[in-house]
Formats: sequence, structure tokens, C-alpha cells
Amino acid sequence: MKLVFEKTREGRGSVLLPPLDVPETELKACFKREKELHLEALPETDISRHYTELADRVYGVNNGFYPLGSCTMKYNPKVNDEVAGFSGFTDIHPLQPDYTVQGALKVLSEAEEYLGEITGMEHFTFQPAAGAHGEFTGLKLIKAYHEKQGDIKRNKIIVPDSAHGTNPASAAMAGFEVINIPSNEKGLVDVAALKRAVGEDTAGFMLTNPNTLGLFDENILEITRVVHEAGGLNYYDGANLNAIMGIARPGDMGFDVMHLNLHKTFSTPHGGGGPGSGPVGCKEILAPFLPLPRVKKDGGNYILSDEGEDSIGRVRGFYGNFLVVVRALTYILTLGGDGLKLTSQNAVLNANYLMEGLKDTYPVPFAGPCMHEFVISLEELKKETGVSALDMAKALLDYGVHPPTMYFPLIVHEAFMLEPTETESKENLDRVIAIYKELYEEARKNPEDIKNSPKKTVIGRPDEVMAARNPVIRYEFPSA
Amino acid sequence: MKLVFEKTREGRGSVLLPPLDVPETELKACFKREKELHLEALPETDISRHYTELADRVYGVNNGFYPLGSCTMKYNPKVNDEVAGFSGFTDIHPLQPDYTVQGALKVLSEAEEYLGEITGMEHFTFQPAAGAHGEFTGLKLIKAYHEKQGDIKRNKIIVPDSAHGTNPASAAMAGFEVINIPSNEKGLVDVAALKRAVGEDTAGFMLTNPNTLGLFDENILEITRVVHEAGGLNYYDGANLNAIMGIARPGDMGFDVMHLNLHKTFSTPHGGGGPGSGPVGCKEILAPFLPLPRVKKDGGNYILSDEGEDSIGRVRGFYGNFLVVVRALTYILTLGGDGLKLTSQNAVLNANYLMEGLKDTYPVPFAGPCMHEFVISLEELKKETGVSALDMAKALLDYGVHPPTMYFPLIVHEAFMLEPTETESKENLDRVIAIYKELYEEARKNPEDIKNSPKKTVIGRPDEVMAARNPVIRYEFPSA
Amino acid sequence: MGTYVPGTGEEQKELLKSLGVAGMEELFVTIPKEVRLNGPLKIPDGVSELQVRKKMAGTAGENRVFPSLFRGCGAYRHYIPSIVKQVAAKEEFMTAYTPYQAEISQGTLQAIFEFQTMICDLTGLNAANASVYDGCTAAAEAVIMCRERKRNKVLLSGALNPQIIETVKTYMAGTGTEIIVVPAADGVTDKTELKRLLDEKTACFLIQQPNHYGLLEDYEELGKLTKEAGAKYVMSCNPILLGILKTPGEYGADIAVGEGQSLGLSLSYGGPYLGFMAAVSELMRKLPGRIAGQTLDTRGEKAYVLTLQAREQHIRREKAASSICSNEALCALTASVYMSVMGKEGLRQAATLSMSKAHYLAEKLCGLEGFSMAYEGDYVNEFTTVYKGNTEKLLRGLEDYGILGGLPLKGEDRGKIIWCATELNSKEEIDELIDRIKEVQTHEAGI
Amino acid sequence: MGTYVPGTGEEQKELLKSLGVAGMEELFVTIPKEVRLNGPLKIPDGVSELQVRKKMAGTAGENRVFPSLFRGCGAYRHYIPSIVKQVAAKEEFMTAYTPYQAEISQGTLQAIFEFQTMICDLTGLNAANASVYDGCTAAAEAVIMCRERKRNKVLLSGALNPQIIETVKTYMAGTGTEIIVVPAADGVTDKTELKRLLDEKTACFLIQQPNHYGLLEDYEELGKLTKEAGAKYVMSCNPILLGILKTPGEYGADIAVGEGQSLGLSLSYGGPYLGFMAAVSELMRKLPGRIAGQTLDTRGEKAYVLTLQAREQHIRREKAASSICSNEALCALTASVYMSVMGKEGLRQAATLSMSKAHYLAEKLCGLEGFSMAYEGDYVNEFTTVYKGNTEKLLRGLEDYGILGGLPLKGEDRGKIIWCATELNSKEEIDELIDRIKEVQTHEAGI
Repeated sequence: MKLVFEKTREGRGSVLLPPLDVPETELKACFKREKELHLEALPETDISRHYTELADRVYGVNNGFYPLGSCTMKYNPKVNDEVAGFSGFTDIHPLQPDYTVQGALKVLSEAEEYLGEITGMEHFTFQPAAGAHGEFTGLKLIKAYHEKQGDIKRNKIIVPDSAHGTNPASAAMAGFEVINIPSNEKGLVDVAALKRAVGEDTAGFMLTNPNTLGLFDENILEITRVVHEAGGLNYYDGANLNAIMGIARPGDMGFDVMHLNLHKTFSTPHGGGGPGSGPVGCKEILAPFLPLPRVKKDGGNYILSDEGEDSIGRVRGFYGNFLVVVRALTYILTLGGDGLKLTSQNAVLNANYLMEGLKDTYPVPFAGPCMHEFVISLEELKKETGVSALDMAKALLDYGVHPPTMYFPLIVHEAFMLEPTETESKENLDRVIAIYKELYEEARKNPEDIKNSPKKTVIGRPDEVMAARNPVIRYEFPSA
Repeated sequence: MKLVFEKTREGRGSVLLPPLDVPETELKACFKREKELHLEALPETDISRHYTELADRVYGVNNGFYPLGSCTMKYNPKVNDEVAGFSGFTDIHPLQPDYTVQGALKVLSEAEEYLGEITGMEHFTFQPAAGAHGEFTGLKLIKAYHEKQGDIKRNKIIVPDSAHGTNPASAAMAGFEVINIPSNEKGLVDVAALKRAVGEDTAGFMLTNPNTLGLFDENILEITRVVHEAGGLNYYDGANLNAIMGIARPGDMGFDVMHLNLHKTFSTPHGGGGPGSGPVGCKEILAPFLPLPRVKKDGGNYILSDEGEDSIGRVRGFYGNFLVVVRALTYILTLGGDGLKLTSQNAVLNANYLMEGLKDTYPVPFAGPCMHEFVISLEELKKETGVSALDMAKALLDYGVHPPTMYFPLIVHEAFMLEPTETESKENLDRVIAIYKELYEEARKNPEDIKNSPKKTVIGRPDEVMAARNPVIRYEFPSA
Repeated sequence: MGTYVPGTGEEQKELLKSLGVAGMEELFVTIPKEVRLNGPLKIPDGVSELQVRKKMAGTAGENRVFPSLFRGCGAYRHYIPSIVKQVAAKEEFMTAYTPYQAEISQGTLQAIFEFQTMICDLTGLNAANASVYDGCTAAAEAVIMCRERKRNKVLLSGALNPQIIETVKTYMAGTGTEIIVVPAADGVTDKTELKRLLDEKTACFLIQQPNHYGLLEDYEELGKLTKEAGAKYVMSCNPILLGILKTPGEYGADIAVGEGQSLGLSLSYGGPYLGFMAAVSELMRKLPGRIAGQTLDTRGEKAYVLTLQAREQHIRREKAASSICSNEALCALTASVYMSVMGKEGLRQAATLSMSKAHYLAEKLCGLEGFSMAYEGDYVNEFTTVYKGNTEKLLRGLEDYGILGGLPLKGEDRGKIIWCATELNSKEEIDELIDRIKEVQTHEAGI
Repeated sequence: MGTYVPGTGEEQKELLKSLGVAGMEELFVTIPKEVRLNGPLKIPDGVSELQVRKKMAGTAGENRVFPSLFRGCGAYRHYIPSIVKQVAAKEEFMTAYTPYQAEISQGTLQAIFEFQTMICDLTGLNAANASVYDGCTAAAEAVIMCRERKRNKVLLSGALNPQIIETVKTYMAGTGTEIIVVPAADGVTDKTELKRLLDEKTACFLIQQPNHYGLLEDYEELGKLTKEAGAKYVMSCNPILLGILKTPGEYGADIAVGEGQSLGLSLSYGGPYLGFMAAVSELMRKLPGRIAGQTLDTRGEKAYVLTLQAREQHIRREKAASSICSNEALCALTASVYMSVMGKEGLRQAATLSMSKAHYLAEKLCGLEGFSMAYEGDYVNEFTTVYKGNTEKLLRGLEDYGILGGLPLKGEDRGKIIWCATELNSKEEIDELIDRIKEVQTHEAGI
């Protein structure tokens, strides 16, 4: 379809703003833009149609099954959006005096309290705008902590090889050196390797748990103890918290700091890439280092406090993605403690049911009851038929379901990582199992067909190499 | 796709309402429903997906060109919807005291004033919920008028054969006998035939102007005079008002009463069939008969007045489709007098441009500059190729544009009635002209192909005869 | 001046030029000079979107939204789940026309088919249409369905909502149909009177469940009497309460109608609302308006179309069952979403909560000085009290506290108030109402 | 308790049974007993949708929305056209993830590609990304882009929004980069100081247009100085004002960043907002985060994909340009719709209106007792005054009239107020502000 720029011409547009009602001020010539803007307004009819056409070319959770492993694409409740649209939340300026935004501060304070209870952490900051931003912030806390102790040689963060790519990247951004350690044959942290890796230079250890294979690390307490004994701190990547709410808490497992993804576990929409929200929780020992300002209670009132000389400072403007927090709080209040537990139970139940339905067809390399997600391997299929995980993913598109996360974790070849979430019904899961089985047969019978998929989508497979080699990342306006 | 009933099972659903906080009242057994309801709740995920799937199977103005003649499918501005969503409009009870709903009464009062100015009528009622309802109401006014004069023999309404089907139907509903008169060779009212038809039994004459051929009746003043001289009243079907706002007024042409379609001329969305709004305007002589209550001014305040012993009574509960009036008023205030005129000018300009672009390929039986719409005939094409207007309409579906009104007016064979409206750009019209031309060539080259269309739609042509012969108009739940 | 015309200025000129026309005026040559407007319309100059939104926000602000509301009588403030509004706002549903082209309108058509099914399920009848204008016109259309050549007398219960009576009267005036209101006694239809009035000329008897005063009538017996006279039995029902009340189908009604506003539509000062209609299968072809039906397409797949169009105005013209063309499709869709979200359990819960709150409210009210129940019968979500004090002052006093009390009646019913409760009225709110009434009473006594 | 789990009760049992598992507990056997929670979470019991909406409406009601607002400093209340909100609320855009599967994500990808193009057009640069968290982190990411092995000194203008300075400092702390704030004099960067601080170790100099105090600086000269030292020139810009102001491209900047909130996003107490970044083509591969690129598909048709992923964390892990993964995609889409609706004329109008209103406001303010301009330089939509009276009392007084005045500064800037005006501040509103200030002053004097 055409770009928005190709759909209009000069002089179009709507009358949105009123005429000037005060004397006009002329900008001095030296400050004036000389290069003419190209952006032309579209009439409303055409805007409406353009974005309707674009929306038709997007697949969201409301379009169907979306088992993108580790992304927790659960249903996004409408009441959360409605609440986040209340004028009392959308029309307040971030620099209003505290006494005029008691509701907003209450939102942040209540969210902090409940997330603390869910995770076993004692303090939370909502400044981080996404998961990776949370990691970065949490690692900065670890850094500040060691520095405050005068322990300046601790400059290494240990990361298992099954970790999300953001973990090592955030550690590097925060000024650490990254030490990768391999997984053991069960897909868990190799405790012996961890023991070898820790030492006087260990600043901390980052763990995603349940990990990206959907496994809860049975040695969790030993792991965190090893790190603590070496003088390091434990960081919990909460991306997969959807498996354990109300069942176990990172704070009780020996973790000192963690982030959550409100746009995963707490049902806020991901918006095709964001906004997310990556609040960071920590134990008391790290509290002095949290970003400022923080919400405090002063008698019966909430205040934003700027006090804290040891703070790492600010990691974003203002207080984070506030409306995302509003949605998450609405979600928590709706479900309550029991509802959150039921959520995790069903997330795990659905994952196990789906795994059980698929495992006879698709090998599950690391078996056992899984948590909220699991990994299947298409390696055998590829050897037999030449059909890769990528081909299978593309073939799934023609069935109208979203493919799983592919080729991750790296320790499984031709991996498909599936996370159905708790909001899918049994019928939906049964339908998906049937599709996967049918597709498997198809792949064996007509591998070439699968390799040529997708066929029903609005575009065929795009040439990614061409895109990267000769990047065209903006439209060039025709010169006048 | 499956019906909503086929997508769920017992015990599903959301927790929407709070638990009982007062003592429970038990309904007496004799009043209790015995037959169990079948309606099962769906979980939100599935509701969201079900209606997304349904929405994907609907074509609205926001999806593309929609030249449905006489339906004026113009763009529906979003600001109107936003305004109609203000809590001050949506959350007020229709039986609140007048002094608590001054804003609502102001909306009705201002809309009455401006519509009066646009049409040349002196009073308006907003009770009618749609165009046909307006016709019915207007005809009741005519009836009441004659009865008040003691002129009880006037029981006939004269209607040209080019009229919308609602005209004769509404006249019959209002208790009149309908006299049809033919059009002349120009497609206009045959004045001689009208003169023959009028008499002592003439209650009134109904005219759609510009008519369904898109022609403004050049004899309009003579027509209304003939009717008046015979003692009848003139009714103006305002469905096609989009052609003449700010250019000419029914009130100045000798019409006594008329209705408007706010969902056509005044840009309110049609909702896939409704809600519409069909306010009725009339001259002073008919005012005593208008439905009650009416909005009046009492000093600086608005009041709902129930006074008027000659009123025809009530044609609907409360005051009509209020939120539709809110949207229409917003539209009028946005455009202002000049904007309304520009709207009509461009509606006519676009229609003429489209007609000009098509006329060499598709014969225009009644030529001359058209108003807001025009009719082309596919009779020749059918003779030559066997391809009917219906076939061509279905073929258009595969091009992603909505077909025009078909087989209407009845006086043109294999008719296509096109009304592009003012909200289409030149490029859109050029694209449509190209499609129509291409389609014409296709029809001559591969008539069978056209007869087998549509091919790209989610269903093929449905069997309407089967539907009518053996009507299945509800889903039968499987017995438990 | 705002505009939705894409190309003004240069583009207009281009189009005019390509038509070989000098100016806009030339396009209107067929309009006789005598009727052409000379000056501009006397309507304020158009404004920008910002300004119009500001102005209309001001107008909306001139209405008072009552946080606490105990008024019904045909319009009810029930809880509207978030997803209902969200789905009904989808542009595709909003901006489509009547589904004339079935192939690109399956969404609308299936939604109507689903709505029809839900209405049948609620009412216990087998044939429903796609909606009519509102509850009052639904009643009038039902009466029209019942008219036969030899039966031109229509009986209306005197305990109907007065707006229904008025609308039916207007619809039938001048059609040679006699409308008789059967008087009410003790808040319900007088059976003896009904018996007296029913005869072989009676086309139908129309009654309301629960009635205007909130009371449940003896629908069984009234239906029997009506059928014995060979007349049609028509019931006007509250759709949410049909979740718990015996259905028109069970009462042997021929037609059920009602106002569907409670099913997910906001109060909106009276509209858009939703008239629903259902009938026994034998009357299917007498139903007015649109009906969606199931069929097969050329590929042999299930498909939906507008059907039984031979009843309709565009085919039958003056012989049509009704002139209705546009109906309340989007409201019907909204109601469908509402029913899908609520399900039978949700409807039952809404009905039961409303009933229990109404009874709690009645009990508390009748514990107050000057209040008593007007009638003895059974009621559900609405009931009528008699108040010995000044009802107008009482209600005005409550308004100052942000409470809209029940509806005060006029004329011979003066002093009576019809109260309503729904699931939105919490116990706290009801208790506050009671406290406020006491305050108002004290205050009044003090002056 | 609310829940979004479709099948509780019976269905859960079915699933458990088919897994051969006795109860939920068995699914969690891999979790060591020692870390399993024994009791329930101490979180209030879940509630129905009706209740949660009511509670949250109450919380929202505890915030004060000021009808009249003259505060900016990084968050601006501009007019948001109706269609912008309506498009951004489309479920498909809302509920999708990052477009990993290009074939079913062309809508998102094309929208990003269009956004990138618009940002390039606005800034006069040639390479933009899909967005970062906000304006402050955009500045920090730009600084990271500029770091080179031999250039580890970063200069920040002292007239930057303090939040930008703080964020950059946090980002760079412990990375071996030296951050130096170039002091401001008379509200603008001290050129002499800058010249003194620039050297062969300087990676970049970051400046704001207009700056924190609302002033326009000598961007030409500052850029020249920076480039002469071989450092990168980074500008943080107000995107609406770029409709009229000379662009970073024209000033020879290497990178332009900014806060995109003004482009159709509500104030929302600070988020979600939108960080945008653009750079000269040579720096394209140093941009952090997602970038959409154009390519061809197997059918030879144009298609869009996420590209240049070799920069990103999921490929390069610890060697990535940044760890950013989720960005502010929906905000970028909102901004795109805003720019499509406004077009260049609309942006220019918004900028010009804001500027003219700000100047009118400044003139009126300075006509009042005790007010004077803090600085002499040129300004656009924001400016700083000095007030001799008690700023706190003044602003509190205005709040009582529903007016949020400018931002009072603290510390050594105490007594200064930064004011802002946009097209939403009508002349009437400004005049009212002035009158109210007089009233507050009179009142204060009286006591």
C-alpha cells in the first residue's frame, strides 16, 4: 500500500486551531527554518482510511492466538484502558504541586505496595520505561551499592547463556563487564560453573526465572547463596513472573533487586513495541540508591521526595510511564491476591496442556512439567525435510495464528518457544494443537510448500538482507 | 465464521457486578422464568476477537469509497463522536427536571434554529428517529391540519414514481391513500399529470428534490403552486438536501413540511443501519400539530413544553435520538453557513466530475449537469454481454470499492445511482473512474468472469431465494 | 470555518476547469433563479475543531450529571462494561450503511442474526427483527401487526408507561382503529374491565411487565382472557428483568416488545435507544423492518442476508408492513455485545441486584415519616410510594446533594413517586439517600 | 474477585485431568518447598469491574485538572485533534507486540517507517529510529552514540532542562566518561566557557532549542565552535517548534533528539511520552533501538522490516549499542497521526500561535507590579520572569481560581518563574490570569 506521503497533495487538511486572538509575533529571520517542511496534511477521510488500512495489516492479541514466548501476550482488559483515559489521569501536568495530584501519587504508592507484596521486594521505582530500562536501573543500584561500600573492584556481572539479550547489554551499558556461564544438561544454571565464576570482582548475578526454557531453577537458593557469599548481589529478571504470582517470590529466593514488565505480567497493552513499564524493586539495602524523586507519605498526604544523596539519580524524565502503572494497578485491584495466583496457575496449566498436546509431534528437549512456557525443537524435522523453524513459523501465518518466539533460547536448535498465557480457553488451545499437527504432516508431505509460505499474507517473505545491506529507512520526497 | 453462541460454554465470563450488599429478595415462584436462558457469557478475550472478526467483515466509509446514491455516505467526523461522548450528554436521564438539563435543551433549541435557517422552515421536532419516521410524522401533521380545518375528505397523498419506497409506505401508515404519478421524459414531475391528479381529496404531495436522478425539478414553483391551489400541502423529502444547503431552501419553494436525515446530510454515522435521526420541519401553519413536548424559551431558560392541544401526540419516547442531534449540531457549528454551502457545492462538483468521467463509457439516460448524484444505465451492456447491473456491482466488490445503489430509480433500467459526496478527493474519484472503465472492458471481454464475481470477498454471492423461502432467522441452540 | 472537503482552492478550480465550467454557480443553473438564496445563511461562522469542542464541552457542562440516581420509568442507568463501549465504537460498525451488499457486510448481518437469536432467547419467542426505533414505537408496530380487517379495536393496559399509550395513539389515529385504555385499579389492569372490553372485534391487548408503577401483573390470567377472545396478547418487557421473570413465551404472548436501552446503552437524554420485537413464528412475515436470515453462498458456505424483504417499503411501497428503513442497528450491536459479556448469569445478577436494592430502598423509605407504598402488589426494580409532604421540595432538596430521586407523578397521581434501583445503587448510596431525605424533611420543618 | 481466565472450575479440572495431575499444586513441584509461599498475598480481595472502575474514578478525582494552564518545562498541553486519539485507540495497534513477524505486521512497520521519515523531515537529518523512552533518555542515548575511545568528555549546556542533565549523568556514571556542565550566563550557554572546555577529548556538546529558560541561543556559533574541536553537536529540540525554527540539520548538528509528547500525547503526569532521535546518515548504524527499513518481498513488492538489527541487544548482547528493546511505538504512531492531521501548515500554526500567545502573556505580565523579564534574549513559547513578591503565595492564589501558573524555580533561581503558552491559551484566559494575579496581589497586600 501507499505511504501516507503518497496520498495527499499541498493545501489539504482540516481546520483544527483557532485564528490568532492576540497580536502576531514575528520570529527573527536568523532563527527561521529555511528548508521547507514536506509534511502535507491529509483530509480526515483519507487519514481515517490510511490508518484503517494499516490496522488491517497488524495482528494483535485481539486478532487471535499470540504465544510469543517470554513476551506474555495475554489479553489486555478494556477496563484498564478506560480507567487510564479518565481526565483526572490524562490531563494533569507532571510538574503540578503534590497537593494537587494526590490521586496520581496514590496510584504510584499503592502500586509500589502491591508489587512489593507480590515480589517480596521492599521498595519500587516506576521511572524505568521498559524491561531493559529496568535492568539498567537495577544494575546501577548494584554498582552504587558496591561503590558505597568502597568495594570498587566489583565490576563483573555474571549472566547465564540462556538469558535475554537485554541482560548482558544492560550490564554493559551500566559499565560492567559481562561473564557468560553455560547452562547444565537440564537447561538450568550450572552451579559448579557459577561457583568457578564468582569472586572478588563479582558485582552481581542476573537470572531469568523461570528461565527461557520455562523451567524453574531447582537450585535457586544455592545459586543466590553462592553469589551472596562471594559478595555479589542477585538480580532477578522478572519477565517471566507470570508463572509464579502468589506461588513464590523472588524476594524470598535471595534476590536483592529485580524488574517487572507491567506490559507482560500485568496485562497492559504492548502497543506494537511500547510503551512498556519496567518498575524496579529492591530490598532495603538498595533503597538509598533508587532514582529520585520517590513517593512518600507525609502524615495523611503523599509527597514526592527528592531526598537521598546516594541516589543513582534520574533514569528518565518525571516518574515513568504513569498511565501504564494506572492500568497495572487497575488489573491488580481487579484480580486481588487470589486472582493473581489463579492467573499464574492457569498460565502454567495452559502451558502444560499445550506442551502435552504437542510433545508427541514436536520433541521437547527439556522435559518435565513446565512453568508458563516451554520450548520445542524442530531440529529433527529440519534434518528430515529441510523445513526450518523459520519456515514453520511462516506457514503458521497462513493459519491465522501468531508464531512463537523462534531460535531462542540459543541452547536449543530450531527452537520454538511457546507461551499461551492464562487468557486462552481450552478450545483455543485444542485448535492450535490441531493446527500444529496438521502443519507437521504438511511439512513431511510437502516440504517445498512450507518453504514457500506464507501465501495468504499481504506480503510474501521480505528480503531482510537487502534491507540491511542497503538501508532505506526514510521516504525521499520528490524534489519540488 | 462461527456464531458467538458456538464459541463458548457454560461457566465462562467476567466478574462485572459487585456482590449483593443488601438482604437478598427472592422472586415469587409464580413470576419466575422456568425456561432456562441459553445465552452464555464469553470471556473478554473471545469477545474481543469475535467482534474484531466481525468488524473485519464490514465495509464502512473509513474503508473506502461508498457512493451509495441517496444515502449520502460522507465522512463521519471524529470530533462529533467525541463530543457526543461527553458525560454531560451521555449520563443525563431523560426525565430530569428542565433546570438540570439546560445544555441538552440548548442543543435541541440551537439545532432547531439552524436547521430552520438552512431549510426555510419555521419549526422543527427531533422526535422522529429516522427519515421514514420523519415522513410519517410530517404526513400526520398534514392530516391533523386538514382535520382541524374540518376538511376531512382530503385523504390522498400524491407521490411521483421516482420516490423513495418509504414515501408511499409512510403515507399508507399515516392513513392516506397513495396516488402515484409518472415522471415526464426529462425525469421530472409531469406537471400535467399532477394537475390531473390534484383535487378536493388531495391532502398533500410528496417530493424528493433533487430527485433520485439527481435532477432539480425546474418546475418546482409551479408544482407547489398547483398543489396549494388544490388545497393540498407540500411535503419535501429532504434525503437529498446535501445538494442545496446555502443555495436554495425548501421553505422558499412552497413546501410546508419536510424531514431531514441527520445521518446523511449532517454527517452522523449510520451505524450499519441506524441510529438515524429524521427531524421534521414545518411552516407556522403546521406548528400547532407538532409532537410534544417541544423546547421553548422561558425568559433566559429553556423548558420542555407540553402545551398544544392540537398536537398529533407523541411518535416516539422522549425527544428523539438526542446524541445524533448533538453530532449534527457540532457539524453545523464547525462548518458555519459558508461551510455548509461549500459542502453542497463540492458535493455537486464531485458528482459532476464523476459523471463526466464515466459518461463516455456508461450512458447517462437523463443528461445535463446533475446535482449531488446521478444515474447511469447498464442496459446496453446487459444487452451486449448479458452482464447485469447486479453482476457489475458484485465485480466492484473485488476492487475494494462499495457499489452504488442499484436498480433505482425504477424508471431507469439496470440503473446505478452514484453519489460520491463532497468528502472524496479528486484522486479518489480518478481512481474510481479508472476502475469503472477497466471493469467495463472486462465485462465485454470476459462476461462470464464478471457473472461469477465476487471472488475476493469472504463469502460468494448468497442465495437470497433460499433465505426467503425457508427463513432461518435465529440460531437454534442444541438441546441440553 | 471548518470543512471536510478535501480540496478547496486550487483543486476546486481544477475540477471546474475539467468540466468546462467557469464557476460553482454554473453547476446550479437548473435551480430556478426565484428560489436561489441571495445572501449567506444566518448561521454563525464556522470554527476550528478546538473551538467547537470547547463550545460543546461548555454546553455539556450546563447539564447536571447526578452521581446518585433513583429514576427509571423507561430509561435505566445500569452498569456498562468497558468492552461494550469499546466494541461499539469500532469504526467499521459505526460508518457502514445498511448491509445491502451482503458479501462485504457479513459482520453486520451476522451481528443482527445473533441479536435476533438473543432476543428470541430472552423473550421465549421464535422470530425477532433487527430492531425498531425504540420501546414505544415497538409497541405501536406490534399493534399494527395485530390489526385484521375484522378486528380493529385495540386494548391498552392503563398501567402502561404513558409514553407507550401516547405513541400507540398517534400511530393509530386516523387509521380506523379504536384505541381503548383499560383502566388500572390498585396499580394494575382492572381484570373485570378487560373482560368487559374484550370482544370479537379486539385485535390485541397490550400490557407491560413490570408495569409503569413497577408492579407485576397477573400475566397468566390476562393472557388467558385475551386469547379466549381470539385477540393477540402483546407484552412490553424490560429485557434485563427477562433474565429472571417468566417470559412472554411462557405466558403465551404472541408478540413481545420492549425498550432495549438497559442492555448496555447510556441514558443519553433519551436516545439513541433500541426497540426490540419478537413474535411467534406464525407472525414472522408480519414483523416490520429488517430481518437477517441464514443461507448458503455460491461456495456452499453459510452466509447471512437481509431476508423476507417482500414485507418492506422498498419492495411493497404503500403496501408495506411499515415504512421503517433505518433502524437502531448500532444499538442492537451494543446490546448484543452487552449480552455476550453478561451471559445468562450476568443478566440474572443484574436483575437480582436491582430487585434486592429496590426492596431494600422501599423498606428504608417506608420507615421514614410520611412515606408509604402506593400499592400492595409484587414489584421488581421499581415501585411507587405515596408521600404526604411536598414532593417537589423533597426532590429539589435531594438534587442539592447530587441525588436524583424517583419520578414524581402528576395529575390524579400527585404525591406519588416512582422509584427505581439498579446494581449501580450501592447500599451506601441508598443509606445516604435516606439520611438526606431526613435532612431535607428536618430543614423543611424548621422553616 | 475479577479474573480474565476463561475457564475456571470445571474446565480447570478437565485440563488437570487430561494432564494426569491431581491438583494445581502438582504443576509447581519443581519449585523448591522452601521458597513456596504459604499464605495468600496480602493484597485486597479482587473486585468486580464496576467496583474497580468506581474506585479508580475516585482516585482520578483526587487529582486536580486545571482548566487554565501556563506550565511547560518538558510537558506541554497542546490541542489533540479528535481523530488522533481515535486512531491510536485502535485495538490492532494497541494489542500487538514488536513487529517480529513482518508479514503480519506491515501496518506497524510502515507506521514506523513513516514516523522515521517525519522526524527526518522535522529535524533536517537523514536517519531516525523508531523511538526511545522519552526526551531525557534520547539525550542520554545520543551522548552514548558520540563516545569514542579517545573522546570521553561530554559537555552539557547549563541551560538544558535539569532533568536531561540528571539523566545523562546517571547514564554515563561509571562508564569512564566525564560530564561537564558548561555554565549559563544570562540564561544562555556561556560561549567563552564552552570554548575553554572544548578540546580533542570532547565527544560532544549537547544544547537545547529553545533552552530551559525559553531562550533561543546562538546555535550557529555554538555549533561552529563544537565542530571546530572535532566534537559532535547534539541538539535537543521541541518538535512542534521545529515547524518554524531553523533545524538541527541547518545548524550542522550531528544528532537531534527531543521529547515528542507535544505531538498529540496528553500530559498524563509524565508518561507515556516519546523520545525521538535523528542523526546524519553517517551515524545511522550507531542509532540505538528499532529501525524500520524498506525492502522487497518474494513477490517483488515493497515491504517493510525491522532492520540493522546487528546493532541490537538480541544479536550483539553485551556489545549492543543500547539495551533498549521495548520503546514507545504507540506514542510514535500517535505522533505520526498528529503530524498527518496537522501537516506543515498545522505545525506552523501551532508554533506561531504558541509564540504569539507567549509574547502577549509576557507583555501583560511585565505590565504588572513586581514582574520583569529575567533575560533579554529571544524566546518562543516559554519565557522566564522575575517576581519580587512571594511566588509561592502567588501561584497558590492562582490555583484557587483553577489556574496553574508558570513553574517556580528553586535555589539560586528562586523568584524566577518559567511561563509557557500554547494555542490552548486564549486571549481571554490570559487576560483572566492577569486579572487574577492582580486580585491575589491586592488580597496579599490587604493582609
